[in-house]
Formats: sequence, structure tokens, C-alpha cells
Amino acid sequence: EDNYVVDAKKWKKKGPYTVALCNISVVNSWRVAMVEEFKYEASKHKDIKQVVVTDAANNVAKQIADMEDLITKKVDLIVITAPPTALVPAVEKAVDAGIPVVSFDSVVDSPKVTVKNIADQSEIGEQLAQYIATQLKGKGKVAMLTGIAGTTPGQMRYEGALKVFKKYPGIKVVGQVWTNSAYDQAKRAAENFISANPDLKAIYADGGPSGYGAMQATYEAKRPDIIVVGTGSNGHFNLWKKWRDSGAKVRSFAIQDPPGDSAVALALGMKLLRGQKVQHIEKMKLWTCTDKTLDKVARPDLGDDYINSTFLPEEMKVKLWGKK
Amino acid sequence: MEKVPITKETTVQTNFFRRALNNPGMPIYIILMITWAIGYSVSESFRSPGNLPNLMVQTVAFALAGLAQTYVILAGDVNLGVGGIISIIVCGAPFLMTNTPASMIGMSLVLLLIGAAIGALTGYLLIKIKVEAMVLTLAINFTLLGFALYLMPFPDYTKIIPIDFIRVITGSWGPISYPVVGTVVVAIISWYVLYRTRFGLHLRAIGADKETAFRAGINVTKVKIWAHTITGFLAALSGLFLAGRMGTGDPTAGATFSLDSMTAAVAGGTLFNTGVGSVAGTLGGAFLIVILGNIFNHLGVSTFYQYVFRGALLVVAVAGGAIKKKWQDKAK
Amino acid sequence: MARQSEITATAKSSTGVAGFFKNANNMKLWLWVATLVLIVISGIISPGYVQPENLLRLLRQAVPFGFIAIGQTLAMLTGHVDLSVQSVTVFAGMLGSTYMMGSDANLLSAFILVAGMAATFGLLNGLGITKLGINPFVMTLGTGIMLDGLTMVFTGGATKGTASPILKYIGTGRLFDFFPVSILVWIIASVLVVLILKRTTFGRKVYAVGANKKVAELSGIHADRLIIGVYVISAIMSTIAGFIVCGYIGTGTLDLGDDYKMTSMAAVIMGGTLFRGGVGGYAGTAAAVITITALTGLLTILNISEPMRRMIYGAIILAVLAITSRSKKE
Amino acid sequence: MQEPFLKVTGVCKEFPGVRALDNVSFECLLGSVHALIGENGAGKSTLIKILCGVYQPTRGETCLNGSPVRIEHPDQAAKLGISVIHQELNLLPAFTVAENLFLGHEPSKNLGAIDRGQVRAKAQELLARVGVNVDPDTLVKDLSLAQKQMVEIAKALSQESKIIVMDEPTAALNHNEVEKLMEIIRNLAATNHGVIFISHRLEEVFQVCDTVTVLRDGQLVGTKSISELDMEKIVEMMTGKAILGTRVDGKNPVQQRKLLETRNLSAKSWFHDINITVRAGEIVGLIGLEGQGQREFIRSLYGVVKTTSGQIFVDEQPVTFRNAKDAIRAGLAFVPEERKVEGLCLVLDLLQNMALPTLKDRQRFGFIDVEKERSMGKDLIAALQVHPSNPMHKANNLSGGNQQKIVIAKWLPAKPKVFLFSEPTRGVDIGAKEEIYQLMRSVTDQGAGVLMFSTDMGELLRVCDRILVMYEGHIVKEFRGTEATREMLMTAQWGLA
Ligand SMILES: Nc1ncnc2c1ncn2[C@@H]1O[C@H](COP(=O)(O)OP(=O)(O)OP(=O)(O)O)[C@@H](O)[C@H]1O
Ligand SMILES: Nc1ncnc2c1ncn2[C@@H]1O[C@H](COP(=O)(O)OP(=O)(O)OP(=O)(O)O)[C@@H](O)[C@H]1O
Ligand SMILES: [Mg+2]
Ligand SMILES: [Mg+2]
Repeated sequence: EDNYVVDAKKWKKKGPYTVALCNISVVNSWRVAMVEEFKYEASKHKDIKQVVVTDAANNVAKQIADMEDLITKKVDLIVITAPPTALVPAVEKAVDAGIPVVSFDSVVDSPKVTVKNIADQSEIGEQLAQYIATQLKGKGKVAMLTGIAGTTPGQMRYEGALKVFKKYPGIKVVGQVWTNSAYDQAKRAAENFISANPDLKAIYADGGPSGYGAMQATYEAKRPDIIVVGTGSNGHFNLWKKWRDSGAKVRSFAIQDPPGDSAVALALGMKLLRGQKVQHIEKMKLWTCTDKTLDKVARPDLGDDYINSTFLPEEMKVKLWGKK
Repeated sequence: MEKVPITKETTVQTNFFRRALNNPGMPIYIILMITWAIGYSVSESFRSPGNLPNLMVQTVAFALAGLAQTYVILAGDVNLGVGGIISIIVCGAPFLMTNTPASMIGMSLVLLLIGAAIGALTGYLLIKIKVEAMVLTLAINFTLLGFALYLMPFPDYTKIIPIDFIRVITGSWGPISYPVVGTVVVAIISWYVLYRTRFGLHLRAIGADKETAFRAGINVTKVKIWAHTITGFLAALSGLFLAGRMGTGDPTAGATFSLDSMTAAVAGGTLFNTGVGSVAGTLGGAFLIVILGNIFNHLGVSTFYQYVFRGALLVVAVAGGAIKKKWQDKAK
Repeated sequence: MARQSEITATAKSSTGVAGFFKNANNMKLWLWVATLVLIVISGIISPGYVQPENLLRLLRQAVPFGFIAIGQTLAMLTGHVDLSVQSVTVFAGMLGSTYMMGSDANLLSAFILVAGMAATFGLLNGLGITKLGINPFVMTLGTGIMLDGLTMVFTGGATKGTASPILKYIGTGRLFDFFPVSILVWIIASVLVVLILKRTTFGRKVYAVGANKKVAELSGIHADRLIIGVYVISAIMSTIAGFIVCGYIGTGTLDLGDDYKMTSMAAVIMGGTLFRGGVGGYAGTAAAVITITALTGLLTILNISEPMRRMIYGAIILAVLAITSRSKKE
Repeated sequence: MQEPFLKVTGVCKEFPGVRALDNVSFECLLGSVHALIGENGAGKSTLIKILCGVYQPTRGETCLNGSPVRIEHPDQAAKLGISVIHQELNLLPAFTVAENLFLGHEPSKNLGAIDRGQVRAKAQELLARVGVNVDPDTLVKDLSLAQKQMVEIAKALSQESKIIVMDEPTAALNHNEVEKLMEIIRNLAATNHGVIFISHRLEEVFQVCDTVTVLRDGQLVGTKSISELDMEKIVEMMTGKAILGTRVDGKNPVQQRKLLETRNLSAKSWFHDINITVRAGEIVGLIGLEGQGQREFIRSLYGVVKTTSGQIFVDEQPVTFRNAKDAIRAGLAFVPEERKVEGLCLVLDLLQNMALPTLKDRQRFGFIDVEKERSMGKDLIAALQVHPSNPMHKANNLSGGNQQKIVIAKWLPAKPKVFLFSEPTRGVDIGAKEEIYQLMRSVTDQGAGVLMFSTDMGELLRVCDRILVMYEGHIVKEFRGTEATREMLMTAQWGLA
């Protein structure tokens, strides 16, 4: 799809504004942080008078209904993260009704979406896989823990990783399971893989907190030799640091799409409303953590679920994830 | 306890109001009216003219799935495979349909028959494997969702529903859209089938007391399999509508409908294992699911509290019917 | 009397080995057979998998499920059902870790506080079902959704704090560096539950109320109170499950990988408890919990696609249900 | 001789652990009434269920009109012209009378639509035929037990069958309704139908039946014409011994101690200002037409029906009951009339059933003393001669009389002061009835009191020390058991002086 500059005049509108976040669900910490980022960003704009957040509790039909409700409610801007195809008609209806739509994270797949805020999901998978391949020098058994089955981001990360692994004939993927991006399921799966494959060399975990679950499994099995890569959560980083600092040779790597994408999306939307110049497609920067940056990234004072790439100010981090 | 001396005449008043009041779907309508009144008085955008037509369209998928579930609950079972069937139809539709009228009509029929066949198979397994329907259909649902994922591992934008099909699903006569009319027609037919035909009477009799129905010479196996077949058919109809509304497939689209369909039916006054239920009540139950989300959106209620209210209102909706029944039993 | 002797004869034959297989109540046996088959298959696929060490790990994974299924077994034995188990488990893990803040000093008070709140919802379930006559299915589904909301209201949706060291030890620690502590906890709980169900007046009342509530009431049992009590116990069992998950992964989580409200029902029924109540017990449920966990484990290590995995999972559960239901028939 | 319309030969039926029927042959002619009798558990109902396709026989064959048939489904039985009134009510409470009457064979128009006009008309006609005066659109749950039974009978008549089987149709009926039923049966026979009639009330058998077949322990004892039989002969065929229908009196005279007393007890519309006493060692009977408040009165004494005014005394102490538990604590025990609904947990075993009211007495810290319980169970089963005698047997598989013994047995360890019985021998055979009467006497001999409600006048006359008659919610008459006669009770029941 071609990138272009969005017609600034078309969406210009006088404030104060009502802005909406149309969300599929708040099922995990990343999404919670994402909603908070959105609200925090909104609070920085004096001309926003109301913020509406809808939540479809994972029901696609409900999210379509939510979109229709937002149209009836005549909000001034909709920021959406949704199943990319199912919401196409609803989003187009909104745009046709004169409401600009900015989509991010799981981006709605219609050319009519006013601004697309794309984080390259495939690249997440590629980078994680590349780290493993490089460290293993192209040889060894790898187990894959992927995110939520049937979702586009999950699929794109998985395919990105496979693309890299295919380049190394010496790398053998011994199994892949969808973990629902849940700690407990990821940890159980990792345990089962470690048990079944005594010569396992690495665990690839691209779904939310599943990397933490995987690293707990290697830690408890006393197997620092198994590489664990993931999208990273504070628990992962804390354990990595603790284990490394105790003298073990731990190799790990993490890459995240920051939950602040929602804030960026809102900011871009506000530009539209104010008649400023905005690109149709904005690429989002990914965030990484390596052995070198680990000391700065890990936050033992915050909860395991803390999303380290968040832009939120310190006091909000403490309020949301603080251990006190 | 009964106290009806045999010498005295006992007749039941069959006037309209009494019947309406005794309809198991009554409490849901009272709750709907209260909910409506609250929404109407509190939110300006809720009052806007576009809202009601919206609400009606949004109800369609839940209503059809709820009606599907009503048949089997009335027959003394339950079918948690409804969500799986919807997912399979939603994922299958874009593969099968092309943008010619013949293809769209033909393939719609094929998809409906697939739904019906899955339903029939479910019914058959339930008869063969004498396990509680709740659990057996749960396992079946798992298999069906797996199959949907096989058809479409992720939302695939290259697989789209023909535009004319979408036009039909999203089209309308003025404020009344075609699917809403279709749903009402399905509901009326369902009412007729369930309450005016021998099949419907037999179906409800089985739900009320299988042994008695069997002894009365009713072919329990046949009726149950047919009930599940209709359930599969209506679930597929709900899936077709969803597919048209989304314009594409999505393997996660149906998952929540297994419970949602049951919520619609039960909130609408259909009771487990009694053969007692109400088609109109199911429509009301589906409407309640939708109107709650709608009001929350219009009021801008925090998502966290939305869950709390949604749960509470579900309980209150069913409590209404339960309390009414308790009170009637006591008055006797 | 001629018939009398026949009865004793058949009664005798059903205690023999052949009778054991025929005995109506022995789905448990079939479940153990199923588990064994699953483990043997796993062993053929990857020989390392069936070492005692790894089997213990597998068993450990079943523990939270096992606790949730205790509550579900009790509820279903009384002829009811509890769909709020999943929500309570999440609630307990999230609030538990928030109140605990990683400190052992807070562990007990956090547990009591959270269990108290969960029990309140159990009470609400029980009261709504017995006093208002609300269908158990909808009542517990509704309170479950409410709890989902409250979890987020109380925590803001984010986990603060972590599991305390003792809880982590319970969740992941091993006795003598070998035997997982959580399995021991589960075994103790299971033995207690089986004993309580079979040998105490409370257990008897559970069966009686499930078999026929009216009869139980006319025999002087406060059936409503008992049902309310069962829901409170179920809430507390799910709280324990939530804490154990918290100890296992080190923190509370909004998202459990499995849908325990449905699988717990499946486990209870596979284990031979009648949906209408009055027949069954926890030993069968526990066997089913282990079967399902072993099945999930096996499917994990097989290198097949997710759709296949799900279809196989569904099909195997169907098959086990078919076999167990056959052994239930005479 | 006329060729039998229906004939079964060499039928066997086995249930796990039980042979319910052993090589039984039986035949039924059109235009006659054939009685099928035997003790509880003799296999009567089982034979009937085989005739109508509910069960499949293990062995044996059925012939209809001379040609062999296999009846595999109730539907098929109906088509072959056999309809059955089962021992248990087979009505759907939440459905209308009309729906119930034609269930399975509704008159229909095209496309399977029910012809509601025809249903209504036919229903009214059928209801009139059995003398039940209700609107066909009434819900069955709003009917009295007797009305339900009559609807059940009308349902069997609705199929226009050649053979009509009635399994204990009179158990819930009062005298007048029984008369009405007898008339219907005679009419059926006169119009060339065959009727198979099962009852434990032998008078009824003598009233209408032409032929009698007796079963015992699943075996055929014999088939005889009624003219060859008298009461003693039948009883002997059934039980293998002679039973005398004489009075069952207590060993000791009634004591002065008032165990149960009510003063001006009333409950809403059910009954008003009732004053009764039950003394130690006394059996007090209660009789009344259907719906005169007697059932509710007995239940109110057990805390199940709420009273609105008045006072109950147990052992001369005033008491108030909020529920059954309070009543049990005060020393009452209740044996309800519908044992399968209110008396037994059918899926539990005998021991668990018998232990239920007295769980507390054999426990420490909530744990049950299993040894003590087992021996209690064995003793009770031995004392009451329950068959089968295995305490681990499921209550479901017992015959009616043995089930009733268990319902009574479960109260014995509690040593109640007063037993409240509601229809203690409904559906119970002669032999077991006798045992139950003896049981009632043995508890009164040990100082307890009994208040029993029954519709069986003969039974009240045989065991009661006093008989109270209830009419429109009041006690209208009191008789001494030794002085009362059927005629006296009958006139009093109708509220005539
Ligand atoms: N007929 C039998 N012959 C031999 N052993 C048996 C027999 N029945 C049961 N057992 C053994 O005794 C154990 C206890 O049996 P039982 O059926 O009483 O289990 P339970 O305690 O009732 O379990 P649950 O709580 O699941 O009902 C069984 O696990 C089995 O090993
Ligand atoms: N479904 C069943 N399973 C096992 N045993 C059964 C079953 N039905 C009946 N029996 C047994 O078969 C025998 C015959 O029972 P049946 O009900 O035919 O007796 P009946 O003559 O009708 O007695 P009643 O006068 O009490 O009705 C009894 O011992 C009973 O326990
Ligand atoms: Mg058992
Ligand atoms: Mg019988």
C-alpha cells in the first residue's frame, strides 16, 4: 500500500473534541498499559473534553457494535486496535460518516483507514529468531511458544521467525504451541519441551509474557544453556538479571512494540483534527533489550507484569505496577 | 400443595393479559423497559434516531444464535458447539462464495446445510454417547474451533465475502435492515414450529420428561436429532450474517457465541430440563446483551465497571423470572 | 428364596477382578488406563519425557486445575454447577500478589483477605441460587463476569507485587530437591476431600442433597445452607488454585491459558459424577484432571499444527467420554 | 373357546442382579377384564412394560391375534392397539391437560400442525367420559392427584386401543372415583376391549375382573377364573400363606401421656381450629375426601406447611417449627405418601438412606463411625425383613413395599415420640402391608404415638384406636376404632351427620 500525506483540510474540525479508543479487550498487561497510555496522552490535550474507551471482551460482533455506537455517538476521532479484517466494514462506515480513524497494533486492513500506525509484527519474529540463530551458530533444537491462535499479530510474528529459521538448515524446530499469551500456559509448555528434548538449545517466545514463563522453566530446570528470547516483561528481565548476576552464563534477548503506540496514534489523530500534516502510514519503532541494556531496563522495584517499554511517567508506573 | 376439590369447576382464564403475564419471557421485557428508560433519560446520544436501528442490527447475530440454542434447551439438552459452527461458517464462507447470485445463494445453502449436518451429528453423538450434553458438546466445540482454525489460521484479507452478499446483509428498507426482518421471520416460524406443531410439542415434552415422552410413543431419538439439526442450521444462519457483516472470515469470531447464545436463551426465560421457554424471550435476551453494551458506550462507563454491571444485570435479569416463579409457587 | 441367592451371587461376582472392570463406578479405572496410554505414547515419541522427574513436573502442572475441580465436584455432586471458578482463580492471583507484595509476612493475611472476598461471592452464588431460585448456570456465570470486572477495578488491570518466597516454594519448590511441594499439597487435599465426602456427615449430606433435595430436607438437613456452604468452599478452593498459580508463575495474571470453567465441568463428568448430582466423587475427578493434563502435555510435545492439535484434543476427550459412559451403562 | 387377542409365552426378564420375570405366560381376551396380581416386586409392572415396548424381554415371545410380534417401542405398542396406564404418573406438569391427553398421537392438519379445534373437542369428550370437570387448557400441575390419575386414564382411552393396561390406577383415588373407574372398565369390556387390571386392593379385583393371574417372585403361580376364587385363596396364591384380616391391636392399653396435641391450629385456606391429641401407645387415624386439608394438616405438624394460628404441643411442651429439622428435634418423624419423591434418595444405597436422619448420632468430629452404621443398617434390614437384604443395594431397584419399609426404617434409630404417616401402604402388597401394621404397633407398644392419614378405610378400621374425619378443613367426627364401620366413615366423610 502506498504511503501519502493525508488531506489535512478534510479532517480539520473545531474543538473541543470527544475521542474514542475502540479496543477488542483488556486481557493482559500490555493492553492495560496501552489503555493507560491513551488516557494519559488525552489528558495532555486541553481541547479533548471526553474520552470514551470501549471494550468488546474478545467478541468480534461486539466490537463491530461498539464501532456503530461510536458513530451514533458522533465522536470526533476513533483510535482502534482490532481484528484486521472483521472490522473493515465498520471502520469504513465511520470514515464515510466523517470520523477520522487511526488504527494501530493490530491494524485494520482497509485503505480507508485514515492513518495506519504500523509496528512491524513480522520483524519482531525475525529479530527474535535471528538472535537465536546467531547465538547457536545455525545449529540446534528450538521450541516455539507463540501468542494467540487465529490473530494476525501472532501469525505474523510466527511467520517472520519461521522465515529466519528456514535459512538455517541446522536449526530444528521441535515444536510450536500457541500459549494464549499466558504465563502459566507458556511455562507449562516450556517445561514439557525441556522434558521431552534433553538437548533443547533455545526457546522462542513471542507472545506477551510467555518469555517470562519460559525463562522460569529453564531457571527451575537449572538450564542456563537454553537461550530464551521473548517480547519481554519486567519479570523476564528481573529473572534474567538475577540469574546472570549470580554467575550463570545466561543468553537472552527481548523486543517489544511499545504500548505507547496508542498514545502516538491519538497524537496523530489530534494533528488531523487540528488540520496538520500527517502521513497515511507511520512506522512505529520497536524497542529492544539486550545483555548490555539489561541493567537499565530491569526494574526490581516494579511488578513482574510491568511493560518496560512504556512511555508513562514514573509516578504512573509506580501507581500501576509499584510493589508498595 | 394442591387443593382443588374435584367437585368444583376449575377453569383457567385464558385472557390475553394473563397469558402474557405468565409467559416466561415477561421478566426480560420488564427489565428491557427499565434499561431502556435509564438509557433514554441519561444519554443524549442514546436517544438519537440512528441508535434503535443500530441496536436491532446488532441483536441479529445474538438472536439467531439464541434461537438456535432455544430449540435444544427446550429439548432438554444444550449445545455449546454453536460457537464452533459459527466460526466454521464465518471462515468457510469466503472460500466458497463468488460474486454471482447463483454462487451466493447456492453456497449459502451449502453452508446452512453444513451447519445443519454438524448439528445432526452432534445430536446423533449425544444419543449414542450418553454423556451430559453440556460436556459432550463442549468437546465437540473444541474440535469445531480447531477446524475453523484449520480453514483460516488467521484473519486473511485475501479471502473476502462477495460485495453483493455484503450489500444484502447490510441493506435495509428505511431504518429496518433486511437481517432484522429475517430474524423476526425466523422467530415467528420458530414460535409456530415449537408451539403449534406436533414436532414442537414432542420436542418440549422430551425436554420436560424424556421417559414420559418415550412412553407416550414419541420417537425421542428422531426428535432430538432434528432439534440439534435445526440448532446447527440457525447457528449457521447467524454465522452467515456475521460473515456478511465482517466482509471476511475470522477464526476467532464465533468463539464467544456458545455462552452468549445460552445467555440470551436463559435470560429470556427458557429453563433447563423443563420444556418451558419463550421465543420472544430469547429475542429479548439477545437484545439485553446488546443494549447493555450500547448504554455503556453512550454513557462512557469505564470498561472495568462495564464487566461488573454486565454480570450483575445478567443475574438480575434471571432473578426477575426466578422470583416471579417462586412467588407464584408460594401463592398456590 | 430363589431370587435372593441370585442377588448375593451377582453381588459377589461384582467384587471380583472381572467385576471390577464391569463395576458401574469404575470410570476411574478407564481414566488411569487412558493416562497410562498417553504416557506410553509420549515415551515412545520422546524417551526422556517419561522419567520420574518429568512425570512429577507433569503432575505439578495439574495442581491448580485439581483444586478448581474440587469445588466443581462438590457443586456438581449437589446437582449444581459453578462457572465462577475461573474468575475467582484470576481474582485470587491478582489480588493475592497485590496484597502480598512479595513478603511472607503478608502471605497469610493476603490469603485470608482474598479468600474472604471470594467466599463472599460464593455466598452470593449460594444465596441467589437457593433463596431466589436463580438458575445456577446463569448465577455463577454472572458473578464470574462481575468478578472479572472487580479484579480490574481493584488492581487497575495491572499486577502489582509478586508471590512471596513461601508461596513460590509451594508453587515451584521441591522436597528433598525431588518431590514438588504443590503435588504434596494436592495429595493431602485430595485425601481429605475423598475422606470428607465418604466418611463425614457433611459428605453424606452433599450426596443426599444431590440425590434428592426434598428428601434431605424432610430428613432434617438444611439443604439450602449446605448448598451455600458448597459454593463458599468452591470459591475458597479456586482461591487456593489462584494462589498456587501465583506461586507457580511468581505473579498474578489476568489471563490464564485455559478455560477452567469448562474443563473443570468436563473433568468432573469424565470422572463419573452425575450431572444431576448424588453419584460420584473426587477420586474420579482427580483421575480425569490428570488425564486431561497428560493429554495437553503430549499434544504440546508433538510437532503438529495447532488446528490438528485442537481437533485431536476434542476427539480424544470425546473418545474418553464415550468409553467412560459405556462403563457407566449396565 | 375364544382365541386370546394378546398372548405372551415363556417371558423372562433379567436386571443386573435380579430376575424380575421367570418363564411367565399370560393371555388376554377381548371383552374381559384380567387381573394381574402379586406382592410387591412380583414382576407385574415389568411384565406390563414388556407388553408396551418400554422393556425388551430377555427371552419369550408375544403373539397378537395369533401372529408373533416384537414390540420394540411404545409407539409400536400403541399402533398395535395396546395402551398403558403406568404405575408412576406419566404426565407433564407444565403442559396442558389437552396436550397430555394426546401426547404422541395428536390430531394434526397438514405439515404436522396440531389441529387445536379437534384437540379441544376430543379432550372435552374424554374428560367428560372419565368424569373430570376441568378445562382442557388447564396445566396439569394445577390438578389434584386424583384428577391427574383420571387424566392418565383418559389418556389411555384416547388412543382407541383394543387392550388397555392399568397398573395400579386406583392407588390415588377415593371411593367415588374408584366407582367411576369400575364403571369405565365394565364399559370397556362390554364394548369388546380387553382390560388388564393391576391392583393391591383385592375388593376391586372381585368387583370387576373375570380372570385372575397371580405372580410371585417373578414366576407364574396360576391363572384362574374369578368364580373359582375367594379372598383367602387369592391371598394364599400371592403369599404362599394365609393372612387374616383381623384387627391389629396394641399389647398395652393407651397411656394418658399426651405426646402430640394441637390447639386451634389453622393454616390459611387449608384447615381451621384443629384440636387433636395423640397419646403414648395410640394410633390415631385421619380420613377425608381428597382436598379436605388432611395432607396439609399432617405436613404442618412437621413444619413443612406454615400454620397461621394455634399452637402445637409435643410431650406437653409448646413448640414452633420453622422447618423439618425443628420437628425432628422435637421428636417427630414423617413418612410421606410419595416415597419416590419425598421418602428416598433413589440413587443412594439403602444404608445411606436409612442413616440420613440420624447421622449425628454416629459421628465424632463430623466423622461417621462406619462400623456402627453398618451394624445399624444390618439390624434394621433384618428386623424389617427387607429384600434384598444387602444394605449396599440402590434404593431405586427395590419394589414398592420394600422401599416403604426403608422409608420407615430410617426413622426407627431416632426413636421418635410421634410418627406421622401419610398413606403408609399406598401401592404396598398385602404381605408387606401386614408387616407395616405390625411395625406401627411395635413402635406404639414401645411408647410412641402414631398419627396416620389414609384413604384406605379398611386399613384405618384395622389398626387405629381412634379415627378422625376431616371435612372442609375441620375435624367433623371422631370414632373409636373398634366401633367404627365403613358406612359410618363414609357418611362422615361427606360431611353428613
Ligand atoms: N468391586 C471392586 N473390586 C475391587 N476393588 C474395588 C472395587 N470397587 C472399588 N474398588 C477399589 O476400592 C477403591 C475405593 O472404591 P470406591 O468405589 O469406594 O471409591 P470411592 O472412594 O467411592 O471413590 P469416589 O470418591 O470417586 O467415589 C477404588 O479406587 C478401587 O481401587
Ligand atoms: N430397572 C430395574 N432395574 C433393576 N431391577 C428392577 C428394575 N425394575 C424392576 N426391578 C426389579 O424387578 C422386580 C420386579 O419389579 P416390578 O416393578 O415388576 O414389581 P411389581 O410387581 O410391579 O411390584 P409393585 O407391586 O411394588 O409395583 C423387583 O425385584 C424390582 O426390584
Ligand atoms: Mg464412589
Ligand atoms: Mg409395579
